[in-house]
Amino acid sequence: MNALEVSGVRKQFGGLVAVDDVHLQVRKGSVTAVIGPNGAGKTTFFNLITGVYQPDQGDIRLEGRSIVGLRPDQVTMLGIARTFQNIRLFADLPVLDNVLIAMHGRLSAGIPGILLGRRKVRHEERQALGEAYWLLEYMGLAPYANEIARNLPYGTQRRLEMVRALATHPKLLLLDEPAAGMSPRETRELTEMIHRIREDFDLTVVLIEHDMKLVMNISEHILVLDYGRPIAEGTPEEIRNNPRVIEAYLGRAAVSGA
Amino acid sequence: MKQGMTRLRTRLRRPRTQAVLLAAYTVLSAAGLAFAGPPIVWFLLLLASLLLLYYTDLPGAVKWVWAGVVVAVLLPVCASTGSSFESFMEVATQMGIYVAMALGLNVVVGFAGLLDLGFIAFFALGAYTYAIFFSDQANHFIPGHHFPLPADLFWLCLPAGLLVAALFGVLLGLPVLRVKGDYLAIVTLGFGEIIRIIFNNLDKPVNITNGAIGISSVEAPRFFGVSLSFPHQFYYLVLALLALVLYAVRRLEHSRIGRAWKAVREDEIAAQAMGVPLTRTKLVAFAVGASFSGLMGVVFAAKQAFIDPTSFTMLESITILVMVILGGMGSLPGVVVGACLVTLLNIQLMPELTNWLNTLTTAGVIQFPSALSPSKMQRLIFGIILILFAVFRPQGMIPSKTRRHDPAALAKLAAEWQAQTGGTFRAGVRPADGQDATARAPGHGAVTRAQGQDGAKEGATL
Amino acid sequence: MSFLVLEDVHVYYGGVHALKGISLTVEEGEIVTLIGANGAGKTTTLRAICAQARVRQGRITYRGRDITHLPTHEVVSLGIGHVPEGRRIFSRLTVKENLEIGAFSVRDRSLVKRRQEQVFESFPRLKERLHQKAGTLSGGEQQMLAIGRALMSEPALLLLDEPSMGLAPVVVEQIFDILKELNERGTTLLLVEQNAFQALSLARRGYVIQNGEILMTDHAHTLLENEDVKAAYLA
Amino acid sequence: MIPQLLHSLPQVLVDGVTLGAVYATVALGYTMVYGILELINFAHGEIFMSGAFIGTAILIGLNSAGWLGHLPKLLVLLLTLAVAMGLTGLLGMGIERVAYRPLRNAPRLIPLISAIGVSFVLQDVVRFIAEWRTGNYIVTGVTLYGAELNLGSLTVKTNTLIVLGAAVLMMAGLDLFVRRTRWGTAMRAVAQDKDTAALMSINVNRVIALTFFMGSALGGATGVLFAQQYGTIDPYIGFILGLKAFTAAVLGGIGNIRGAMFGGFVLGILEMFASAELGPLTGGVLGAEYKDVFAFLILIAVLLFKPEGLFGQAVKEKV
Amino acid sequence: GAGGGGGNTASSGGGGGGGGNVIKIATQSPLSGGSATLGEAIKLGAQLAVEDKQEEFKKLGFTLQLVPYDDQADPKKGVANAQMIASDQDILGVVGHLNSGVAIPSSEVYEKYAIPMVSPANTATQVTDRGLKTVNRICARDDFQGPAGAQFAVQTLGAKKIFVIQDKTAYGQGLADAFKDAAQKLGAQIVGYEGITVGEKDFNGVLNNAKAANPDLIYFGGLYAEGGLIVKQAREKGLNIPILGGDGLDSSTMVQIAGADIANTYYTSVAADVTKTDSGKQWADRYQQKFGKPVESYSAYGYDSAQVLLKGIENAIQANGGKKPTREQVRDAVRAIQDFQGIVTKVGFDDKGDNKFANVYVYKFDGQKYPGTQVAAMSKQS
Ligand SMILES: Nc1ncnc2c1ncn2[C@@H]1O[C@H](COP(=O)(O)OP(=O)(O)OP(=O)(O)O)[C@@H](O)[C@H]1O
Ligand SMILES: Nc1ncnc2c1ncn2[C@@H]1O[C@H](COP(=O)(O)OP(=O)(O)OP(=O)(O)O)[C@@H](O)[C@H]1O
Ligand SMILES: [Mg+2]
Ligand SMILES: [Mg+2]
Repeated sequence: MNALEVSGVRKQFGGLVAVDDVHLQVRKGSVTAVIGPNGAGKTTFFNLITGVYQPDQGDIRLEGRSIVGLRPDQVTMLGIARTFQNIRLFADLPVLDNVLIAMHGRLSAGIPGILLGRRKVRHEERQALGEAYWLLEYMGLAPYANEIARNLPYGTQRRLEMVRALATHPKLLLLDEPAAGMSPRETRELTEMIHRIREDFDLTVVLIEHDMKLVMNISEHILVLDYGRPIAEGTPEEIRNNPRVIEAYLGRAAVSGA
Repeated sequence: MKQGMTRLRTRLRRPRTQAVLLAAYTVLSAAGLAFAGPPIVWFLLLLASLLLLYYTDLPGAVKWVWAGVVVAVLLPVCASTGSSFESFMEVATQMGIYVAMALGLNVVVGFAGLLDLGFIAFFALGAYTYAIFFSDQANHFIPGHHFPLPADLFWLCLPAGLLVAALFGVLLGLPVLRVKGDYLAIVTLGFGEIIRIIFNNLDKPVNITNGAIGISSVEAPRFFGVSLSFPHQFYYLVLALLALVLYAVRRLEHSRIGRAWKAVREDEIAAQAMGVPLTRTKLVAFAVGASFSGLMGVVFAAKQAFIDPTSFTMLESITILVMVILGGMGSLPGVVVGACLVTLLNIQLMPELTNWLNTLTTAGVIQFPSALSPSKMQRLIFGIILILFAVFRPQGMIPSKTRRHDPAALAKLAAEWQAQTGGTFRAGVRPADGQDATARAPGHGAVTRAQGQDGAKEGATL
Repeated sequence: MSFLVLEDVHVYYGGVHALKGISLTVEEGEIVTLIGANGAGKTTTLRAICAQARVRQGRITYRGRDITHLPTHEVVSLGIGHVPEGRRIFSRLTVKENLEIGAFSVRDRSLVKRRQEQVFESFPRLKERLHQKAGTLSGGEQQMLAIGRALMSEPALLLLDEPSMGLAPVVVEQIFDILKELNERGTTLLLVEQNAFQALSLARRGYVIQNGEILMTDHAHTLLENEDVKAAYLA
Repeated sequence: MIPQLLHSLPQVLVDGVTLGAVYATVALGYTMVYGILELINFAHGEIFMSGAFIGTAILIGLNSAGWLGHLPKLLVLLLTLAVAMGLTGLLGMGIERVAYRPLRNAPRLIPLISAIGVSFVLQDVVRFIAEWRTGNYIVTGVTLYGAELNLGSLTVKTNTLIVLGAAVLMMAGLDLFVRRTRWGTAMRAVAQDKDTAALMSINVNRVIALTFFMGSALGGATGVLFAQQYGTIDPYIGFILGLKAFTAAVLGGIGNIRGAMFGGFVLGILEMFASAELGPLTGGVLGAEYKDVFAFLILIAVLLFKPEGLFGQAVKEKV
Repeated sequence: GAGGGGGNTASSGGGGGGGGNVIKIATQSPLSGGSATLGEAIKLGAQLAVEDKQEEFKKLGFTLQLVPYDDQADPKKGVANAQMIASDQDILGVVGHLNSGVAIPSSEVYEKYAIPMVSPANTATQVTDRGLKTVNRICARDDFQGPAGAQFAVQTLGAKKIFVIQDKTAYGQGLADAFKDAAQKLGAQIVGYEGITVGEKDFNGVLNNAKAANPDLIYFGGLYAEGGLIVKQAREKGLNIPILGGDGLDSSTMVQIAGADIANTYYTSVAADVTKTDSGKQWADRYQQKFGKPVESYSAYGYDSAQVLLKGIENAIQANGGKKPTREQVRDAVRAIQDFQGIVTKVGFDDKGDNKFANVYVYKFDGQKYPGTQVAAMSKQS
């Protein structure tokens, strides 16, 4: 079964069609990349999937269920988590709280329970703390648990975004330029990490990236957008050699370099 | 010399030493309040002991009990020897009322980041709830002569005021939360004014609030047969309610809901993406904040025995906001101190100061032209104090601190969690897998170590 | 006399000692690159030059003039352009207004027009988006705008903080071409890049910065060959 | 009822537009400062009030010196306006320097506190001065253009025309300035990102000072016109009026200059309409006392459908 | 002991103990904020009274002092101040307040500590209707002043269609309501009843409404700051009908604000024209000289209230054999006063604390001068 099926979505901003008739089938457990020139509509595509924007046309299905019309928090609860192109952490809160917040929807404590300090609530809270810290350990962020998020180095902040996304227990993880601002070495580590979390947590991953090394290494399937429209789709090999993609996006050097 | 200083400093850092010193200070100021004059100075010194208490390194529980003893026993008992007893109790009662309201507003502004300039409306709702039904006012629109309700029902009216305010918090929130940031400020300001104007005019077509004339002869509440009429009685009532409010805010702050408020404050879009429902979270903040205010409104009406709309002007909303910001947004001790300080300034220190200047003037020590008579300078002085505070203490008096978790305890919880779930949230993944994965983790000893322990523990559980 | 000199520059963020005595020189007409891991202090170095981070100790001279304690706008008007990290375009202004602001110190309207045309030559995409609010541009378009905006003042020294971040490979290539061209026309460049390979290929000299200190400095091609550098930054 | 309503409508409109012009020009000051510092400058109402007092003081001074009769009225008015604008402009700059600039990197709401402090201080200082000079803080000034024109059933004070004319001129001038000049664009850039604006060789402090100067001068000028229109002023006029003007700014879309103007006029007319017609329309159940409720309800309704105000652009944050 | 009445703060006895031979009286009125002029006038009036009486008290062996409190027209401040007053055992009475909304809750405190209050300005009926032993006032109640105004409007001025405006405060509304009811009883038609907002300056809206209703008299319940502007703006609209108000308009500032438009404006007041008697004129001059500002009606009320209070204290001292009396004694002595001749009004309290002699005089502004000329007088008995 496909984890995600996007059929014919379109989004227009005023006169500008940012996403135009895009179809995509994402196989469960796969890593799919969406690439394309700047302004091609990749981020907008993610925003459509996560409910930040509503599509003007088309349908989006998560494991067969249509998620069009849902609010972002509802989409998240159904199992889609994301990171942002421009990091959006809760910058003034500690790292641990950043992760705990992502568990909000899975916890159930209500005001009466909290005020009365019910056993169930206390237990739930301990569990949440445990899981949050475990996730931080998992990503090597445990030493930062009490740090204020804004004081972390850039690359670390990106990793924290991933932890936060994982904490929502997603089925589908959307990563928007996870390697931006990372050194080649960090990018390599990131590649490994994506592989690992996909296996450990049984995830399906869709990512946007301009770092071709990362994209070609990691993805099984690539969708290329230009001016909102899909111009190519296929395996890394096919995409790398697609003249349209080379012209619009990769450039000569990338071909020779990669 | 220098060494002596450092030794002193390390000694001062020891909780035991701190406790002894603080106890000495507290006893001294309490004794001063009881036996020496002028009482106001000692009263302030005794209150200051609570501030010192906050800065000691004593364990949390000890601090709470200590503070409880000071405010519930020491302060009233020592003040009761002087003639100003009830006056202090009145001031302290009003302080308590404002502290509770400031704590409520802090939930809305400090935690959830929603600027509310009409907060006093909820206070008004609570106050009118009591005043209307515990005077003969309700007879004007409810047939039969059922009112005033028996004063023993006062304690029932407390939750009623709380609920009414919370309900209005939600009703207001529903439409209003569509707007953001400073637009919200003006909309809530408008709401506050609307409520006040309506209360000011609801004497026709049906006389519900008695309009601008206000509702007088409000029954004094009765509590287990004791009629409350003196400030010290209200002081204990307010103290008890305040303890409840503080408890509730503390609990909520570090819960799922408190975290959601802060998430919304920091970044709405990210909060939503993390599964936090925006509207519901904000509504809860509004309702919780409003409910404290409504609760205190009931007490206020009972204490004043008279209510009219002039007590609920926008200036009041702003005053409460000043308390929150001045104290330190989002910081409970800060808000408490801010509310106490502003109330003290307003109703105790400023009048005392101007009275003192006045005495000097009448005694001919200093001369003011009549236009500059000191009794008219309250606002000016208050204004200057606000500016100075803002400029020199921009984070608030006690800025909010983030709660630090002990990493060791966290690691233990994490281990427990792993033991229970197998270290992943997908069913069917082998624990060994998780362990393997972490061994490859980019960083680290800590992780591998924790993991190792988990493995052992897991073996045990299995 | 060197063009730009930093001597023992220290910068603190609150309690964090971010720069622990950075010294570096840039000669007129050079391309110099700063490389280093995340959080090493590259951005802070550039910010210190433009007086956006307070220098607590040390000295910065530009064309022989001490600029350590000048306010930002005066530093910049001496002919230093800065493409800040994270683009920082004015999102509520249109693309056109962003470019005009870039030429704030230029009073001659026709000159502004001409420079605008030059920018469009480098980045035709910007011309297409001329009247769009900059905040709604895509990430890459915003980066182009940030560079274009800095070029509007025709700076003698251009500080670039990760100009290739988030850009499509074609555009990255383009940008490096443009940087080269700029340099050939006489602009001195101080370039911070994660993409160390490309940066070192372009630059004449490079500095490796780590934990707020200069770890090593050498000719770019030497650094490219250096095993440590290769291992740490070139992957 | 309807004919009666129609009959009085023109007069209501004229009065509403006059009040609206005052709101609009004061709203401009809020909007400018808000636009640039994202700060609700609560002291702006008091700057308006100071302008009213300065203008009145000048006129009273000229009058008691016996010059008023000898100079052309228009000259006197322009002179008074110029002096009052200069002084309130400087006052605004001074306030910015003392109470806001030190707080530029402080948490967002802190300047609100110093703003409230400043407005208390200004209220009392003006009151002290007024009381000390005249023995009464409610001051009635000299009206230059007190004549009335009767146009059919309409009565219009000559001064009303002056208020309207001056308001429109000031607003148009400001709009042009902000849209068409380098400094205007600089203001908008500074409003968004001060650090980056500085990188564009913009002197941020100077731009902010200029903004305060202009906003405050406009407020001061409006104060003078207000004193002319209504004759009597006191140190507390700034508070209520400031609040209304701020509401108007929000109605139009805060930070947006044309929005502030439009919002001001709309609010003035709405209020005047409500206080004149609400009673008759509801058969006396609701009356003029509900005019603010009416105005705020409309504000809330507008914001519900257009949360960024009538003219504000929906700057949807790009994710 | 002093202050023991009803309170539980048993403390030093009267006479020689405690504060020794200092006697203080307090004023409570707004000294800052929008209605500070009025509050100030009360304070200054009381101050003058205290100074006048100082010698006399010295002879009795007491130092007399005035303690002014600023209630900021805020009930909470009023109550807190009242507690402070209660805790100062030397304070034997209060002159105040300006606002009924502050007087009512504050007097609940006075009652507990038996501190007599003499109000110069609170006209609301509930102030005394609650039957508190400590609460007295020398001014007229709304339900006397309002009807008196109505009688004058309908019977003397012959008004048939009346438009009522009030300022939506306890004072303005109380007065306007009382006027309205009485006028209707007298056969006049109320063609409009509107409220305005205190502190605003533009009342054109309400006046447009008034103009459309075509009345032959406007009644305004409120204070001069708004009243003056209403008169002025009404005239600008061509509404040249008589405008009538209550003692809130009884101020020189009213004339300043309205200027030449003041003609055909009337107000009712419980104060007789001070300047009509020689002693009154003298007093007014003294006041003017001392404080550098003209006498306001509230200054005279303030003066008279303080005088009444001091008279009560004197009586109590005598009854106590020359020793410092307790608050209860003063309270009862004040209430017992039956025919005190003040500077503007004669004072004698009935069992509720209302002034039996509170006459109502009607004044007309003749030209731009204050006070207006008295055109009618009505006594309570009528
Ligand atoms: N809210 C919006 N309003 C108007 N236009 C928008 C909005 N969001 C995106 N756009 C436009 O839609 C187009 C696609 O933007 P998008 O951010 O999806 O690009 P992208 O493919 O993610 O580019 P990049 O790789 O540079 O991040 C851009 O031209 C952008 O200007
Ligand atoms: N505003 C700030 N407050 C506190 N610490 C900061 C702040 N900005 C930067 N730092 C710290 O200063 C150090 C240097 O940061 P800087 O941004 O200069 O690094 P960088 O080399 O540019 O890294 P990157 O490659 O991630 O952009 C880092 O440790 C960072 O955490
Ligand atoms: Mg993107
Ligand atoms: Mg950087």
